Amino acid sequence: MTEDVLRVNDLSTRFFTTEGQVNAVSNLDLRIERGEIFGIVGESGSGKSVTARSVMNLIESPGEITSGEIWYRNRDLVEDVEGDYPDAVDGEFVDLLALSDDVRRSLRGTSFSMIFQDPESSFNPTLTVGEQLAEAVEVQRRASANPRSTRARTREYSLGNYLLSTVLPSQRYVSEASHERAIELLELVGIPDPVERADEYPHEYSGGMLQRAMIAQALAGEPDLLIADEPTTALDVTIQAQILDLLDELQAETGMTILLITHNLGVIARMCDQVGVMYAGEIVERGTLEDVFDGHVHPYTEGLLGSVPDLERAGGRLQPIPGNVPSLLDHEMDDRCQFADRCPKAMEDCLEHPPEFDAPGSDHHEVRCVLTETEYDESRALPADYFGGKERPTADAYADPGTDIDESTGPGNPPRQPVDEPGGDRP
Amino acid sequence: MISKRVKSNLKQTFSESLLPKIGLVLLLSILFMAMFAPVLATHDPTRTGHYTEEGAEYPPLGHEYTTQVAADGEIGEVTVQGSSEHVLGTNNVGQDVYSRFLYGARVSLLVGLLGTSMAVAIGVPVGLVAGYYGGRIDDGLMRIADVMLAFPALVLALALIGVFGESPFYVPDPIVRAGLAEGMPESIPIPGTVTIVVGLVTWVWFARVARGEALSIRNEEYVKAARSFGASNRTILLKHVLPNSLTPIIVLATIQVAVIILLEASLAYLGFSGTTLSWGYEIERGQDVLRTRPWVSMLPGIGIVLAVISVNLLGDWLRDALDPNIEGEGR
Amino acid sequence: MKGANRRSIDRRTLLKLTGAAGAATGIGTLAGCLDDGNGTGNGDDDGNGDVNGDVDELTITLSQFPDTIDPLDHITGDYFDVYDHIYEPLFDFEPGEGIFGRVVEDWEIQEGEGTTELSLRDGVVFHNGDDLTAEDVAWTINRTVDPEMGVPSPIGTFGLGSIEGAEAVDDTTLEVHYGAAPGLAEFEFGNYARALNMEWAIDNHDAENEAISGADPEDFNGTGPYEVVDFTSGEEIVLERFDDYWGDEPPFETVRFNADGESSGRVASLETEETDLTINILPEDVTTVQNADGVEVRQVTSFRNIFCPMKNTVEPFDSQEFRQAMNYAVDNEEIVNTILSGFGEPRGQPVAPGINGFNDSIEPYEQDIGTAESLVEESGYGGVEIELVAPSGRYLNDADVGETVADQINQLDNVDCEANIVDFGVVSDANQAGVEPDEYGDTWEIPFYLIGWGTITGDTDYGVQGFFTIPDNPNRTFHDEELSDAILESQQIEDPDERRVQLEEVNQLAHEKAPFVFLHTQESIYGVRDDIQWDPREDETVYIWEMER
Amino acid sequence: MKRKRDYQALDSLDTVYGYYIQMTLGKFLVRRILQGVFVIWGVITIMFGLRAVSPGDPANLMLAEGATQALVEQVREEEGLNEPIYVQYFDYLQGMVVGDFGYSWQSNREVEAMVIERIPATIELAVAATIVAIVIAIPLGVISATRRNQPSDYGATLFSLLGISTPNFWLGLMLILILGVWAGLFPTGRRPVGFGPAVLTLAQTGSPSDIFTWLKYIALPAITLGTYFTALITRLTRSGMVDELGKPYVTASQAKGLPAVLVRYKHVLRNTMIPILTVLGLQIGTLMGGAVITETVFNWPGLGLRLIDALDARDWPLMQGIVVFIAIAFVSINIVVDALYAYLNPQVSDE
Repeated sequence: MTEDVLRVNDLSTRFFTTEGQVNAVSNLDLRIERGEIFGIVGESGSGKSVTARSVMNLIESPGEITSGEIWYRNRDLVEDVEGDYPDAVDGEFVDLLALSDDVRRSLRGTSFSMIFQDPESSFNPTLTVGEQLAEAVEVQRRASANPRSTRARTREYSLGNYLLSTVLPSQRYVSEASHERAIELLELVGIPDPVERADEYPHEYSGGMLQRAMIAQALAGEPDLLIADEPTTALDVTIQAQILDLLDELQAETGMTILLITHNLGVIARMCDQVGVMYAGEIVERGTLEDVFDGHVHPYTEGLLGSVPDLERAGGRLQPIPGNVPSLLDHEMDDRCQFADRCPKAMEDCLEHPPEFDAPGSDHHEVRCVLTETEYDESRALPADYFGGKERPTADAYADPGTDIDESTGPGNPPRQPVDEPGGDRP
Repeated sequence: MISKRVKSNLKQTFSESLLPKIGLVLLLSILFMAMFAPVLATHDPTRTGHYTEEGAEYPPLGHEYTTQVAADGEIGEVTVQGSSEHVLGTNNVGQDVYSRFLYGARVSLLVGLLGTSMAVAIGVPVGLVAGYYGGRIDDGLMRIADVMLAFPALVLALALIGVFGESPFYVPDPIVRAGLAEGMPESIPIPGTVTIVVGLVTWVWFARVARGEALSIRNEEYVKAARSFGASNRTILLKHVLPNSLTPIIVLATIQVAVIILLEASLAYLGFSGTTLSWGYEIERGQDVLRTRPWVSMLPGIGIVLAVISVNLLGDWLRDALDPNIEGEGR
Repeated sequence: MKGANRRSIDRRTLLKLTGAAGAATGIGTLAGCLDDGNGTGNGDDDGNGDVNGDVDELTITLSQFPDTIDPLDHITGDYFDVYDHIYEPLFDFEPGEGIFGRVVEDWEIQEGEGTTELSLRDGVVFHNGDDLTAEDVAWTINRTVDPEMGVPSPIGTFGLGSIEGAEAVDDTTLEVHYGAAPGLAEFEFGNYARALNMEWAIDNHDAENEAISGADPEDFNGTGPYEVVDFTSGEEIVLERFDDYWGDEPPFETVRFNADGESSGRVASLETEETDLTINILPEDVTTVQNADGVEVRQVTSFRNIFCPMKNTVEPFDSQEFRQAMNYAVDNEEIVNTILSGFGEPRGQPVAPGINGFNDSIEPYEQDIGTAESLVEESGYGGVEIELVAPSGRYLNDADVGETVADQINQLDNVDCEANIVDFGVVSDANQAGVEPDEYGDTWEIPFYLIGWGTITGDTDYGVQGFFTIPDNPNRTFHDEELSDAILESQQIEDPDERRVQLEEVNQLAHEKAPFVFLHTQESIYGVRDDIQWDPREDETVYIWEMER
Repeated sequence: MKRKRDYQALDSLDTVYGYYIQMTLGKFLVRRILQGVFVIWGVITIMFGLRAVSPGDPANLMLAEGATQALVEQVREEEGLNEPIYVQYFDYLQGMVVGDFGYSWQSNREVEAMVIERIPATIELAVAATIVAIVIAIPLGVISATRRNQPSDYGATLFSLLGISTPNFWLGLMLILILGVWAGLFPTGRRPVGFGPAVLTLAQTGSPSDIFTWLKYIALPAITLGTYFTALITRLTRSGMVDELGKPYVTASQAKGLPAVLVRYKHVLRNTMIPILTVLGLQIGTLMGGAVITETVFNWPGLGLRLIDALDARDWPLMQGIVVFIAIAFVSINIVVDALYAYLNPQVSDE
């Protein structure tokens, strides 16, 4: 009975910054089945969040989706857009990238919704939590009131309406019913005293509570796909577990699909059915949880796993993999395996960009590494200093102190070459 | 205290954007103009009496205008032409508009720079001491600052000038002294009271910024460390607090130069300057003849706008480059 | 008290009068024609209704709006322009001709007694209906000259400087007492005597102790041909014909006064037909007026001289050669022709033509750089640096004149001169600071400044006494026994012809001793609707009853 | 260490509000009002001090120039000028407290009356200028921030750069020359009718002509005074919006499908305007300074023009009255702004 809810083909997202073109996501393929939890894991700056935002259509200038297709299965949507966008429809699927921004915007909240890493900054500090949840509910209510017109969903609310709403209570965007629903949602995610809490401001909530509220907000629209972008990173370990439990429960109850983005393998291990490992804007290995954890092929996956001492400890953080975080600047990228400069098993073959190989394990197990089909051969290994000054790690030496991985994420923050910070100067 | 990062930031923001380049070119041109005014000027800017044969002022070259003159109780009409001798015409007292434009730049820039220096000299020490020591000293300063803020700068300046009078002081002209120009005034008048007064009404901004910096720097680890080594407050203030507060002070100082140029012009316009060789005064003079001889007040106004724009552009650039914490371009 | 008062009094008159015709201060009071919501909408579209052919209304724009409503608490020309229509003068004064009866029908000098008897006309009534009595007039004169009574009046202290007091003899007769030659006293009360309603003023305004103040029409009560119907402080005053006026009906039913400190603003009002007559037009605005439809410029050489006093107790001005050199350095002719576009006459003595005692034979100093430079050398002050302080916005292009004078002096090889443009207040302080460093204030250190003086009584005494006499005159600007004695002598000469000759001598002496850099007599320039028949007066006063339409 | 600095406001919120954060709104306001009283006392004291050290004998100035020594003595006695300076100071302060600002030396009128009658004109001008600024600046700032690096953004940036760099007296003159004299569109000065009387006329007679007259006359002064603020608010709105748009909650709002209008105006603009509000509160002083100039250029009968008149005549009581009034206005407006800030920003007023 499983069916794909989302198919991403050959997706590339680029940022055109003053320093040059940043290839945040390159030729990415993805397939998410209804009702499953799909995890994407990778270091910071590997393009996880950009992938999520590409799906949500939240990429803003100077970013741009330069190629690819995002096929979304939704019969109602097919009916709605068939007339206007015949080319975008294929059976029960619609190619989101072929639709207008307005239509895509109308899918947010109702078809896709998203929860973010930092709940405290993801709420508007000057509006009550209840108000913000109610807004999300209202989006859904209006959408279902006009199920057949995506246009009406987005265009009915104008600046004029907004200005009127500041004077006339009857013109307010958020209705009383939506407020009530917001309280129900708060209750659903386990917030005590939801009636009172709804009238409080974000800074009056604890981090864990806010993350619950954010989950409630994401659920308001009963979306087909919930994207959780590092949902627990900013939280305490104990709270992390609670939030994951909550997500788990909700998923079990509603059977919704979740795209979970994290750099925490413990989270992946605990939550996911399918996993994609991202590196430098590409998915380098994907498959079922077992494929990736037990039958992994890519040295990068191995590095990630090897750097987690104890998978059972969900709070354990990724230990750094030696070497520099790859630059995603187009002019600094070679057409090769992007991991080769940090790979202990890099060979001459790696100087060509590898395709996705079918790997052993489940049907879905695919790996972007020559090792899938070729054994490592030391005679063809690249010399240690092949990629310039810094010494490449050898197969058994992972300990390289002094390398720090930038923990910040976000599409607006393309990774830069680390700059020397002279002491004594304050940022 | 200019680190590599700051330098590269300066360079980067400068090369990325057109605006700081325009600002720099403008400012350099005005500085050049001001510096070499005696060489570039065609006439002594204070020399009166350049009138046409009919006794009328010259319009700019290529223009003509008609005016009335009285003789023996009869009013007659004369039409006069511009002359290449006075390309931008002459003003109400028959002075060369172009030459005065050049000299006006000197007064604007000098008052801007000296007034800002004065404000820095008062405001920064007061602010640093208040912020560093905190407590009553700080409370006292903040209350004084509140009082100062309740005066519109212009109004306070007017009141102060009312008290101190408007004495110009005369600065020898180095270019003329060096023999590079002939027939030009040996010294130029700088509105002395105005310079002091603009410093007195704007120091409070520097005090506030310096205080804010000192307040946060005093809690820095390296200050604590220095204190634990037994460094005196004085040493800490001079060696740690001051150098580390410089960035915002420099940015503020740049922007204040623009503010003070405008303030000086406003005071001169209202007739409180002490020198007539000021763009602001020239605009006031031109106001009487706005309808018939608009050129008298147009050019100095453009001068003020360009000078202020150039400083503002550079200020914006410095702010963006030195102080990436505050919002601006990029990010 | 006459003697002491009188002298310093003239000092004050001097300063007040300097303001009389000056184009107000740099930034004058606002003019407006606020129409208190009675719906006539006197906007820019229809002006004040004059344009609609309403020939019975006149609007006059002054350069300064009266800031006090007590008719005795000022000595400012613009104020007289308004208040003379409400509180009419007792006499008609004709420049160059003398005084003629008005409210006073007849007057007689009581020889040797320092007294003149005035007989009032019958049937003169105040706007509130009270009859005018001799007691009103006597009380008003006493209130004017007695600083203890009511408000210390500049008109009294200075305009009526030699008048000691007055008393009513009967209902229509009063005696005025004075302490100088009758001719001089006649000039004074002929110009400055007015009548207030004693009972009204005391009952309503405690006028024996305070200035009359307020902002309502009822706060005005005179015998003039117009009464006040609307008053907006600082903006507008509206007068209407007084029905019970004793004399001829004045030419307009309604008269509005407003003010604008900028000549260009006054001209704009004239152009847009918001006003019918405006005073103190600058030469550069003459073109605009001439080019506008339906309005024209009218001008007359005034009694106002512009000059630069040099205090001879301060170096280098203690040298007569140096002072003369300054006069030779300046080209009066050029200043008049360029800065004033011809609206003035070069002058070489303290007073203007038409003034009693004006000396026809004195020519202005001709510019002569060579003579000037050698005189400076003779004085021993070669290479000196001086500063000329000039006001802005008080006289016709005063700052420009000052700057030009300074520059012309600066052209001498052996003198450096800079102009410093200041507020009129600074100049007037300098002018009253006296010649002794410690005598009067601390601004005596401005020894060289530009100022103007309107000899509006038409007599040389008024133009020289305050500047040059020594005894009891701490405000003098020049300390010279010979000149002082010559003036004092003239004050006691009763025979008019003899006195005139002595005054001409005073002017000659002043020319030679060069206490001033003599500049010019300026013209009064008015902008007027061309259908108004009216000739401007030399004494700068505007009388509506002299107009016709 | 992240410290926000805003050099346009020259004062960041942390220095102004840092030490209030721990207080409740009530306490906060009480403290603010006490500070306001202190500030006004400071202004009064400074003005008194300036008058005391200013050259020239007050009695002389009071009497018009050149009064006799006897008269001067008399006035000195009457006015208490022979008292020790501290007695004079306390008398003066006492007068101020009971609302007695003294009498104008020039016109003998009560200073309060002379101040009050000029307030409407200045308020009309300030409000008109503010309306001009807000109506133009906020949309311009929003457009500029949301279309960054596009022609409309460059246009807005250029405009705001010119706006904050142009001296308003010159701008006023150029407007007079171009729109008034050459194009003949607007009158070049004066205020023939006030807003109040104009509305009264409308109410009584139904004729809007006075309102039109008023509009026509206030147009150029309002533009002149408003330009700097338009430019400033455009700048602040743009940079504030850019900053705010980069915040995660914006993405979150978008992600939940909120219409762009709501994201932009209900969320972002609202949060942008809260700090701008305090900046504008501090700029009231600049507004008053600008009003002095603008009223001078356009002969607009407001407080500023009266201040210049008082200054020219060195009419100290009037000068002091006007300056103190301006200070009171400044302080009150800032207290209101602070209260508004606390009200709009839940983080400030909370424990």
